[in-house]
Amino acid sequence: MSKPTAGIFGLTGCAGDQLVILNCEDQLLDLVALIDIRDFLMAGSANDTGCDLDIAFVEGAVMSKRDEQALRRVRARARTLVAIGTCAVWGGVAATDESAPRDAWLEEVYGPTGADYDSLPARALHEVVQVDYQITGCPIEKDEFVSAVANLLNGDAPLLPQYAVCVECKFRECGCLLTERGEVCCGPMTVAGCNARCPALRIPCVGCRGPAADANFASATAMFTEGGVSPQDVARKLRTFAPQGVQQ
Amino acid sequence: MPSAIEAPVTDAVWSANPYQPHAARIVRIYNMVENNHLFTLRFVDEDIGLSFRHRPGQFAMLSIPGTGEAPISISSSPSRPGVLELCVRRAGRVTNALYRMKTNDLVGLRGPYGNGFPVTEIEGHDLLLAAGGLGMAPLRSLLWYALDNRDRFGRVTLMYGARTPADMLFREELVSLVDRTDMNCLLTVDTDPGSVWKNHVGLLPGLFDHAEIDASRTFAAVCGPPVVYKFILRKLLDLGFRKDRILMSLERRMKCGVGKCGHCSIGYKYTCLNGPIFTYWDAINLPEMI
Amino acid sequence: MKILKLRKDRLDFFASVVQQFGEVHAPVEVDGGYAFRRLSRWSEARLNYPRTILPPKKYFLPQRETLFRFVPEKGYVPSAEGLDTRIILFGMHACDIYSLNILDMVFGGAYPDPYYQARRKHIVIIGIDCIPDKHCFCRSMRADFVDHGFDLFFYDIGDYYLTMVGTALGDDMVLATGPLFEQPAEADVDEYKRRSSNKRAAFQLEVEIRDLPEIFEMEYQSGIWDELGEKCLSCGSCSMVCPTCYCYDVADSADLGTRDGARMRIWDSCLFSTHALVAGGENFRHSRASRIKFRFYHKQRGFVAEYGRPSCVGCGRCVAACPVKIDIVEVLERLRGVQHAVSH
Amino acid sequence: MSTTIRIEHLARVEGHGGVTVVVEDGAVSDVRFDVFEGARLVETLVRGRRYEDVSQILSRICAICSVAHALTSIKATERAFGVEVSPQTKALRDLLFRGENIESHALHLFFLALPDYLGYPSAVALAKDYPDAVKIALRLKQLGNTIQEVIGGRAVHPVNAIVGGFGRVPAEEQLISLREALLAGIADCRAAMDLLVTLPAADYCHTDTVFAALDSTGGYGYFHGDEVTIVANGRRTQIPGDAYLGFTNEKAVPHSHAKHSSYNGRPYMVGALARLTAHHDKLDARAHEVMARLGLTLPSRDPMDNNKAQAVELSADLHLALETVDQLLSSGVHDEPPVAFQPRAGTGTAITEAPRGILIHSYRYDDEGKIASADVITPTALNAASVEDHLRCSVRQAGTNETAELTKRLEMIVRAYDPCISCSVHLVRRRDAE
Ligand SMILES: Cc1cc2nc3c(=O)[nH]c(=O)nc-3n(C[C@H](O)[C@H](O)[C@H](O)COP(=O)(O)OP(=O)(O)OC[C@H]3O[C@@H](n4cnc5c(N)ncnc54)[C@H](O)[C@@H]3O)c2cc1C
Ligand code: SF4
Ligand code: SF4
Ligand code: SF4
Repeated sequence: MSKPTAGIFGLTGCAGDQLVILNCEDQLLDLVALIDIRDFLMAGSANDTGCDLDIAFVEGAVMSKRDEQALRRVRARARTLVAIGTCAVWGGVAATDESAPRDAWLEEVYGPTGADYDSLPARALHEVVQVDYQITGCPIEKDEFVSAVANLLNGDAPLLPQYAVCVECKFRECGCLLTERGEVCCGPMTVAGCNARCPALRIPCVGCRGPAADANFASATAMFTEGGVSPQDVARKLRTFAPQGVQQ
Repeated sequence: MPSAIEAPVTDAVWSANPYQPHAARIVRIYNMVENNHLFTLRFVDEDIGLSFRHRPGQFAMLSIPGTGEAPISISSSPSRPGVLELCVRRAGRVTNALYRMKTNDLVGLRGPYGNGFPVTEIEGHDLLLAAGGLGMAPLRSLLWYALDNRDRFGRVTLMYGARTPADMLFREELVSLVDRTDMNCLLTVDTDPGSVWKNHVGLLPGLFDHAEIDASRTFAAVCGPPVVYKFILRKLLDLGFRKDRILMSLERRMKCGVGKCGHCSIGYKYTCLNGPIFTYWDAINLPEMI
Repeated sequence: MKILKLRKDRLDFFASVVQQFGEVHAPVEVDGGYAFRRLSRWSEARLNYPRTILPPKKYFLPQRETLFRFVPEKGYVPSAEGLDTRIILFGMHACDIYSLNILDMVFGGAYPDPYYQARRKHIVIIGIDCIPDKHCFCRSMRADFVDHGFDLFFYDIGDYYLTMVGTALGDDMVLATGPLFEQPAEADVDEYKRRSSNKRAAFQLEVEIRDLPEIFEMEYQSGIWDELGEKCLSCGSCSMVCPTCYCYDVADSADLGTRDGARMRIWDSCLFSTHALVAGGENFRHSRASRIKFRFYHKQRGFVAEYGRPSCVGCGRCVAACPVKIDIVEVLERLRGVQHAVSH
Repeated sequence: MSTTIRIEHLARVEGHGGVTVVVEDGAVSDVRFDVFEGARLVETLVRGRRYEDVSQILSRICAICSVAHALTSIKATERAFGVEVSPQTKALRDLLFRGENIESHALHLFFLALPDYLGYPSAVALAKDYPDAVKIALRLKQLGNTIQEVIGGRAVHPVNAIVGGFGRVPAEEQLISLREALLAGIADCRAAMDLLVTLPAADYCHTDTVFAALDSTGGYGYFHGDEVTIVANGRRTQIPGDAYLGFTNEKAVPHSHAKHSSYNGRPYMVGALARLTAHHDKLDARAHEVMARLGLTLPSRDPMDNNKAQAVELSADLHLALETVDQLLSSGVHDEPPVAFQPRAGTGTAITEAPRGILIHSYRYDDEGKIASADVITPTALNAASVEDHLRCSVRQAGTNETAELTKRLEMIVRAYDPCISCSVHLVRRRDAE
């Protein structure tokens, strides 16, 4: 059986998810032995930019016409398209404020030429093309990526948790930042998979992985406002990485 | 060491492990209906095959190595031992993986689990089997059990409805029963697009007009989608069936099959231990059952 | 039962002797809370803790556990990883021991769970007396006292621990200390009784559990459930910290590049919408209200029908852990239609 | 005759950029370093956000420099609030920065730049013929990541560093195993140097270059300190950080060159080579020995030397990180909470050295501790003018019209800068979608 072909692509983002792939130091050589990575601009210069792909991993949000075209091209080439990272899955930090006056901001940051930029409000991949699987995380977790690849190679859908960060926080028996310290921790609304990284360091979760399947934003907002945080600040906080999730 | 702890007891996970799947070989894959194939399996280890004795209505846990496990009813009758037949609908991870397998491939199987139909109680009575759509899968075992032990049952009636002839599970097999004189096999389809169907056309409850049923001496086994329950149950109650003689096979999420994982719990019953066959009286008592 | 006593200031010595029977694990402080951890020094142990974040069920039914390794040529090979480890849980409270006795029923029965059973046989339990705090209602749940399920149990009687010897192994531990343990005097027994009745009075919470199953049936349609459903975050904390919540998920994980892998079981919770979801999208407990109702119903009514008693031991963990302060005692009392009452 | 050399998509760099060079009669008539990143407007997005979220949001500007962004952000906030952190925190931050530098340099040197020198399209292709070298490189990269994980809680977008200190200080055992890893890393690095010294020369451009680097306090480092040293024609100038607008020319907007930074009208280079040029005297003899082995003489007139400078830093960082770990272990690590402080209105500017050069975060806070305005200036933006200058110079000096060869050289020069295009939040020249 010939090796499945794959491409790794980045739209507008921080390249963190591609970097995490390169950070799989222990598995990298196995990975390239198992899949034929034909198109990975960040890591190589001899890319086949037109071939069909069994799997395409796409990072970043769609933030320009150029991104949109690139994504459509990748979709047309790929049998399976996997969104990697919170930007690709939910829009990410750049999507946090959809009511932002973009034109004014562009001009403010880039000067008078800003207005001419090819710039669109951030969208997640699934808003533009059909996405087969989503691996969230800002950035994605190495383990989740590697096991998702293992599943995909077997022909199975990746198995990813849908429950909240609290579950893993309890697994690790960390002190609860909400009940014990009254902090604004987004753990109950945020999907697990990071092994409760932040609470384990006594740092409140900022929700970088996007919402858990059963997130109850209305109740969470009430909980935080009762704790003395202004509704506006709560809304901002909950929207930081995945504003779409809050709307749902 | 001054210790009263005995020697390693972890042997138990080797010898008496209820979660242990046993290798079984796919001996036949039969494409009955689109995305509803009949898989015939045989245990690799003959002893395990011999000791696997199920009752109609029981289920097994099917493992696809590396992918996962799912509960599947045993569609073959214990009266026809040697192989097990599973009628599997392609629904998700495990079943997709099964559909990728070929004859001679190995899967894992453990069981049988669940209460099954109370055959000894039913024996000596008439039997009515009513199935809609995919509900035929768990009833087929009971059907053949009754036919193979014909003398132990009174009147045997099967009512089975599918959307079209192409959607009918076990179609050839069941059509061949229509002419049998020792049972009443009533088959219907909602519509017959190809005009090839020689049996009834119309909704399932309509078949009651063609059946002779004496509620006082009959057990009914019902399985199908929620609408089937809705109409058939009403009909059966109208006919005067006792609530504890109406038997239903339920589906729940299941992870262990042996009453541990908690997923199939319905209030205070486990579908895997106390079910999957429940009576209508159970259903009235158990909230959220159907 | 064999009853002895141990001078409190000799507990350290006893602990040092006990080490030769296995790894000593006891509650230690973590970020203001407590957790059972392996001790590196006896001085880390905090025996007068209110409750640990996770109950000791994590030793018997680990958060994540490999049931089988899968290798294509060999099929599913059971994993015995860690099952033989001899662990001494030093300082378990009565309610937690009681919860294990409850789990014994679930993981025993017609299909005994060999993983749980192996650990149960290998893990030594040394119980210790406790003082109820504002979340404890184990007395109402009849779990403030255990008569079995431990190897040793220490009751505080002032300068001494009155020691119940529950098993032959417990007795071996006692004997291994030489003459450390003494015979209790009548005065010691009197002191035990006095403290026992003081403890009874120290409970700030009380719930009536008689006919609770019936009340659950009567209140099945109560508006309380919708109210709780709106509030619940579905975070699952209550299930994770509950000593008697045993729901688990099973999933196969695949190794990269082979069809090798592992079958894992992982704690699950009925508060998650995936709990009763079946293939094809049908969900028997789609609404949050139906899920939180199910948690209470299963514990206080369903379990009674299955196993003869509620599967709650009144440890108060779920109350302490719930970010939106959903309080089981309050819920039970509201179901009964009485106000939250504080006795004495 | 006019030729246009266009590199549509720069490969083996972070982010999306291209290069266009128009050559007319052997002279360069136009050079453009194009950036195609969508505009994320992160500086405006943090407006109104409370201080505790700012470093988390701004670290997302770039993954490879995420420690630099997060900690520079924290430094700016601490300046604004007047927070003074503990010596232990300072040491840990220093170490965290070094971890990022090790990872980033290992990635750049071996995975992005090295394939050019040896004529391979990627490190994966290279691994077939140089398996050991690639494994060593992977280990060095991993070591950098491990440091970031142990101190920062995550290799990309650290979470443990916060205003006032750390969420949880790493435990002694973690530092002890880090120590072992560093010792192994030092041996690995030595082996890697043996390969690097054999590489063919790649000098495609010689010209006077102006350099700018943070004058780090407490030795050769990347985080502490507030003054910038500029080296031009052998003259050194010190500029206080608060006056950063004076040398970044940030707000002057002559249309096409907006935000291309210059000092006294000349473009300047930031990054490893600039740091070494300005502050190699802070490094010990061992580092100078490495410099000598690699044939790096300062001041350099060749931008490709930035690769060598990274190699020198990589080696030095391993030793310096080990020193810091030893110092932490000997003083004993304390699980101290972050220092307490009161958010207040004010401004704070922080200058640090990201792996690819000077990074500036400057904030104004309102009295609720929320961002009123934020300004971020990244090394890639600072370098942009210098990159173009060097491209122009290399075409001039090339002595060839062979497009393929020229293209390769141009790519290598851009790559030598180790640009981080996601970082270039400010780069103005962007091309619209065709
Ligand atoms: C008693 C009984 C008898 C049955 N008989 C039959 C029968 O005869 N024929 C038939 O076709 N069907 C039968 N079913 C139904 C069958 O078991 C389901 O269709 C089954 O879910 C199919 O499994 P699947 O993996 O293909 O589907 P999926 O629902 O996709 O798989 C679900 C499984 O995938 C895993 N999974 C998916 N997503 C996640 C996630 N996010 N996190 C963790 N794990 C995840 C879980 O292990 C889960 O159990 C029966 C069910 C029961 C209870
Ligand atoms: S705890 Fe929250 S913020 Fe931290 S890594 Fe996990 S999801 Fe992201
Ligand atoms: S339900 Fe709550 S109080 Fe009862 S045993 Fe579980 S955690 Fe403890
Ligand atoms: S802890 Fe509270 S909020 Fe979380 S699932 Fe349980 S009841 Fe709901």
